[in-house]
Amino acid sequence: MRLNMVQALNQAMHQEMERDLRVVALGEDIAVDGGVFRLTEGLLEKFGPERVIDTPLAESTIVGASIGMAVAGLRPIAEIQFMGFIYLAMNQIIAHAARLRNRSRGRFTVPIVIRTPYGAGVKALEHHSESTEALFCQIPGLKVVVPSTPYDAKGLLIASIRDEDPVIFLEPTKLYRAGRQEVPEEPYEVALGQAKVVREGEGLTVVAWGAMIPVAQQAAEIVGKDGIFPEVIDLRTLAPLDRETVLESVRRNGRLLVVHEAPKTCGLGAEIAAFVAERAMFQLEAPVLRITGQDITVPLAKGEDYYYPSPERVARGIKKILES
Amino acid sequence: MRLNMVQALNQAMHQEMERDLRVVALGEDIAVDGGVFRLTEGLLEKFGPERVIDTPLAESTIVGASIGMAVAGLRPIAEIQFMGFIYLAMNQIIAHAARLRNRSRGRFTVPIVIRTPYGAGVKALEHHSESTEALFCQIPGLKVVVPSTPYDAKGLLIASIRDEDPVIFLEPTKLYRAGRQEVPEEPYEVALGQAKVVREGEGLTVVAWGAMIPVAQQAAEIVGKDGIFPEVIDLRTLAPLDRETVLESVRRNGRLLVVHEAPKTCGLGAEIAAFVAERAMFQLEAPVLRITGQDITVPLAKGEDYYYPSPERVARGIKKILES
Amino acid sequence: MIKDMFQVLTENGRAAPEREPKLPASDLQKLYSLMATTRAADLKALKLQRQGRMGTFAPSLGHEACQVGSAFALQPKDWVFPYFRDLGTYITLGFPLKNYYLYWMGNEEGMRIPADLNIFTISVPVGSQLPHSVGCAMAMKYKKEQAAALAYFGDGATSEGDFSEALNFAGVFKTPNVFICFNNQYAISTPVKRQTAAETIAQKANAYGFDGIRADGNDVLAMYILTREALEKARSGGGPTLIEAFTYRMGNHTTSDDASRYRKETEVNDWSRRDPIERFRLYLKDKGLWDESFEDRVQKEAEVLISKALEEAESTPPPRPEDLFIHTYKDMTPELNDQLAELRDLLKGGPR
Amino acid sequence: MIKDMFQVLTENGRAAPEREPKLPASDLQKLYSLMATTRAADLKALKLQRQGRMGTFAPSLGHEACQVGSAFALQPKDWVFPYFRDLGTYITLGFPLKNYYLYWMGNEEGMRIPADLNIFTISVPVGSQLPHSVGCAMAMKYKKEQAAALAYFGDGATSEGDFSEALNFAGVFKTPNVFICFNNQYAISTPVKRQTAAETIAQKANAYGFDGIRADGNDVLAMYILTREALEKARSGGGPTLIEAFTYRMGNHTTSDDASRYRKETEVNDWSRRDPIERFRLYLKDKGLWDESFEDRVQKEAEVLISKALEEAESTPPPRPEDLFIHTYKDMTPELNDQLAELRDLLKGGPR
Ligand SMILES: Cc1ncc(C[n+]2csc(CCOP(=O)(O)OP(=O)(O)O)c2C)c(N)n1
Ligand SMILES: Cc1ncc(C[n+]2csc(CCOP(=O)(O)OP(=O)(O)O)c2C)c(N)n1
Ligand SMILES: [Mg+2]
Ligand SMILES: [Mg+2]
Repeated sequence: MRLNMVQALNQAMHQEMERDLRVVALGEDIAVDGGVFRLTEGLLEKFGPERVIDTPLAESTIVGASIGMAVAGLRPIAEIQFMGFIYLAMNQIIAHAARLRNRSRGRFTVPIVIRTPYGAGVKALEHHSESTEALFCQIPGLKVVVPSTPYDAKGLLIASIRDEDPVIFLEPTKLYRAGRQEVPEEPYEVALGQAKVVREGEGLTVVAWGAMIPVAQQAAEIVGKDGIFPEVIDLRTLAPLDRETVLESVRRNGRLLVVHEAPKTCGLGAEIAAFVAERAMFQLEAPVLRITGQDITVPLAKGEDYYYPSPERVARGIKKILES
Repeated sequence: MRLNMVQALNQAMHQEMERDLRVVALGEDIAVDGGVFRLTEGLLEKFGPERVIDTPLAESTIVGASIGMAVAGLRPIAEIQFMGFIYLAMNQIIAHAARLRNRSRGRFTVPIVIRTPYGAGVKALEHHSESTEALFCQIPGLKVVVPSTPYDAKGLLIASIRDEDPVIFLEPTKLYRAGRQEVPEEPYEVALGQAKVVREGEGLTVVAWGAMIPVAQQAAEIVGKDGIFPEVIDLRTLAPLDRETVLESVRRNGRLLVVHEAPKTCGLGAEIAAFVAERAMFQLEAPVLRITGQDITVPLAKGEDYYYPSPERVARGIKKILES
Repeated sequence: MIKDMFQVLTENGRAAPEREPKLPASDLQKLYSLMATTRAADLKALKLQRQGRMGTFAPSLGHEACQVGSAFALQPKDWVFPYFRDLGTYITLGFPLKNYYLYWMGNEEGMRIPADLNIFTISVPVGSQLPHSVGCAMAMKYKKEQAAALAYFGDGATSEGDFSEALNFAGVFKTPNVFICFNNQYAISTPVKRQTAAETIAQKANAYGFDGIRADGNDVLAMYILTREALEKARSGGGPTLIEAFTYRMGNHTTSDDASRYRKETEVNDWSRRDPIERFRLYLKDKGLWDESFEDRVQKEAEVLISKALEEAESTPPPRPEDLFIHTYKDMTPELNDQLAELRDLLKGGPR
Repeated sequence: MIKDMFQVLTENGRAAPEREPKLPASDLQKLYSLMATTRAADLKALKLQRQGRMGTFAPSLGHEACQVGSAFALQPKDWVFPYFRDLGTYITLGFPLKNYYLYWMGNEEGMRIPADLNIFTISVPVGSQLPHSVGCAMAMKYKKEQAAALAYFGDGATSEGDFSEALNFAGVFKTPNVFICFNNQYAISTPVKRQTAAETIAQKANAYGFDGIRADGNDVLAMYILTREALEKARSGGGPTLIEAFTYRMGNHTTSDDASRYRKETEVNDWSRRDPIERFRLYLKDKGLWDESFEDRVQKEAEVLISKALEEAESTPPPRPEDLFIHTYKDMTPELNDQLAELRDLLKGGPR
């Protein structure tokens, strides 16, 4: 069936809840309303209010209660309504979700998924355009996942729900309804921790994720007119990082561009540039370049285009690397 | 006078509160008890309970109230009792302190200092050994400061209090009473945003901050026996980064080692490695190396030594870089 | 009947005489005009949003009395900490409607609050402005200013940790705070009985050692009186008060929401009989303070104000590249300068 | 007298007969022995800490009755969410004292809770375990288990947002939770009257729509009875209860603290007259259930337990390098493998 990302994610939740009675969903407006983006539509009707739970407005306790549920044997999918509000749950995420397995030497685990809409590009209100994935990528014990297609979205979410560790599942708002793709009806997993080459090429590797994948693809089209054929890698899982796939490509191509919409300084691009320079410096023919949002607060609608990496900007970056 | 870091910081607060009636201090146990590390000792007696405020146990509101005070014209110094509890205040820090100036296009500013003990190495309880500075370094609008000596501690804190922007002031617990140094009686500023070469050398640059400075210095002593004389740079301010001082040194020396106690992945070392590789790759004679804590939760006392970078480990890193 | 609810005006506009505030006729008419202007400006925004001239925003329909009535009790030195559904508050305090429109059109310039107004910026994270209001009140106390800090928020906000922490601070420090909760029965789709098992929002104040009181939030006079009293108490050292304004969100949560998914039309109809403006109009008419020509004048004035604001907002240029950078810190950092230069360079290179 | 405080035993050990729980003599003696063992194990830890054999920890002196009395009411299927001052709880539930010592000596191994005990790990961030207890209780309800979730915390914890959020959830979902606050008058140096302006902690429950009750926390029978009732109510669908155990922290906050900086000796002396063990001893003696030889036996058994636990803890090897890595995720990542290999390599290279 051809599904958009919202439908693919919704189907993944339906199927996992059907398969496994331990899976429950909770969050603000996810039950009766079906979620402000309709991600959880139909779950309440199918699985009832004990498994599909509209919570009071309290992010810290949405995550904290999920941890407690996990301890008691459930596998909760918690929704944070927008990534801009996840900071309220930061202590529960860092101090507990990420650490409980180690703290208890394996006695307690936290198989929860924290889903949240992520990223800019839709001219949204303040705090509705966050891409602070790097905050989570640096916390030992957390996994961070970002799909860029409906197919991957379904498979990654199913894999995340089945994973034994806490997963921050970031859903690019801009891609929710950006297009449809053939998505198998049956449940399937897209393994966590594995990047994917989404466009083969040579002479240059572009690493991106989420809504920057279509941007990188468009940039590749642009430079293709000049006979430049970059390889594009979709990380898909940001933590733990699939360093091998990136390194293999960079060793082959000698040049690397990282694209992300988060601000540049201390973004995940820094880690990618750092480990590539650490392990493949002598194969690099040019400095690693990062095309990213600037080190500013994501602007409101009227200024957003200045901030959001465009295909043209990425194309310029590609040419710049090739010139250096 | 020869002061340790606790005394130097205490003196800074005394002098700034004396100089400027707008400066107030608040936090848990800071008044009657003088702070769990005695940082704020004597302030209550001198400035009274309206300016030196024992608060209820509520990190989010300690920071949130500080923001409100700043809006009303005060300049609060908020203490978070340990960095491990700052995650509770993350929303107030990210969503408000960092963004208010931009949100209001300059109408409101947040001249607050959030002080907190930082770092491991003292065999402390869980959550009492955090070094998650990179969480803050990536947030536009925040400044992040870490002193490594009593002299700098006093000057940097005074500069932070006088600064017009929110400052996360991280105090290396391990250095609180690690030694005394001549500290001028009169108030003085150590400018924010300026790194300092604390040991001149050649052939290799070591960048570090906080409690890793003495470690780097000791490592330099060790390798000095083999005729290796690394240059050591103390960043002092982690955001905004003094890229120039680092680049100047690396361009001269051709090799760079970054040392931090935070986990490696997405630590500030990644950004340093990334911008150096971006801007000085062709002057680099070896890949940038990072000696850091591992990507694990900081261990409790019995396992801490495995985690905490030692002078010997740094010395090994230095030799490794010189060999590559 | 709603439990323990302070009311001056019944639903058909009759007043309990002993409760009526001693306000001059001009003030009563002013209250009406403020509410009517709020509604007109709100409906205009809704229209603009449908035309794509305004971004997503939270309509104030039904909240005119609790916004205007409470804000009318403020004095210039008092501070206000609004949330995202506070149009009537802004209008009452003389905040330029142009700014309000500008902000919801997606231009930060709208939140450059005029220097002579003690109004804080909108806080989007629910409840997060409450700690600010408490810090501000602590500062008022320290500076010995005869001023209070008033924070607005919804019923949903009472579930957030910041609500509890802030009110607890206010109780401990006996701050000059007034906390006004617009209990409009919903937080997006979540009805208040799923938000808290407490029978009233007002009773929550007890957990923090001060008074909570419930007002009819569709009764502009009730809101005015209770807020004025709470503000006076606050300014004179009596400590904080929590006011629950019992009201109803007549419109969708925001322009992106479809309330019919989670609530019945009969409920909405029920509440429309308690319309805050209608009720006050009957009261004024009884008093001889309202007639058709007054209504005409009010509507015309509102229209003029609104079209001027809209024109100004729409003719405001979008932010320049530097506008996004220069307010990150007091001074530009080298890195920001580089990034701005890069952006300018990019823009020179033609369309992005 | 303390406001509305449920008490069975007066300070000199007299019981109100109508309130006495119907416990067999052996259980009463067991309660005594648990309290005495708790105290002995606590004092031992203090001594060890002074000798450098134990890290910083939070003594339980004075909390024996509220810990033991409440924990004694638990059933094996119930879940417990402790905080960092809960020695008596652990001892009552049969948690190996070795683990307790090991943890405070700085070895995570101590928090590998035995698989047959439904005890959660210690939560160091104050109040952060309350949401866990609520989630656990929601799970119990969903799984239709006849079990409750009991969370412990201090008076200071009631100021944290997590307290309020969690209790609000519990109220809304009518969860099988029991929340026990050890109001020991201080949060480190902060007296409870600077922690909240509410007269009691118990009354805070009202903000969440369920019952709060205050117990004499130095009265083991009062604690037992109220906890048992609350647990039964929880398990049978009656919803949550907040119990305030009114008590006193007799020792320093932790071994790093010096309480004489912020509280008067007279106050401490006052409270020492209300010693929970002493009081219960008088009661048992009256009943003929306590004499010197019983005391001897209790102390000897405690000593044996303690020295065995200590020996086991001290002979537990420190963590191996891999112990720090293998519990980060279910499976080791390539990066962690590399880092572990690097560490091993480093260790081979001799002392670091
Ligand atoms: C911390 C946080 N979580 C979630 C949201 C998304 N959100 C925006 S408004 C809203 C409901 C607010 O309800 P209430 O406080 O009752 O105010 P009302 O909208 O009814 O006026 C939610 C959940 C938010 N803005 N902030
Ligand atoms: C979130 C958080 N903030 C600060 C601390 C530091 N701290 C440890 S115990 C404590 C006081 C706790 O007081 P209370 O809750 O009354 O428990 P008690 O220690 O009195 O048993 C504080 C402030 C912490 N552990 N967690
Ligand atoms: Mg509401
Ligand atoms: Mg206490």
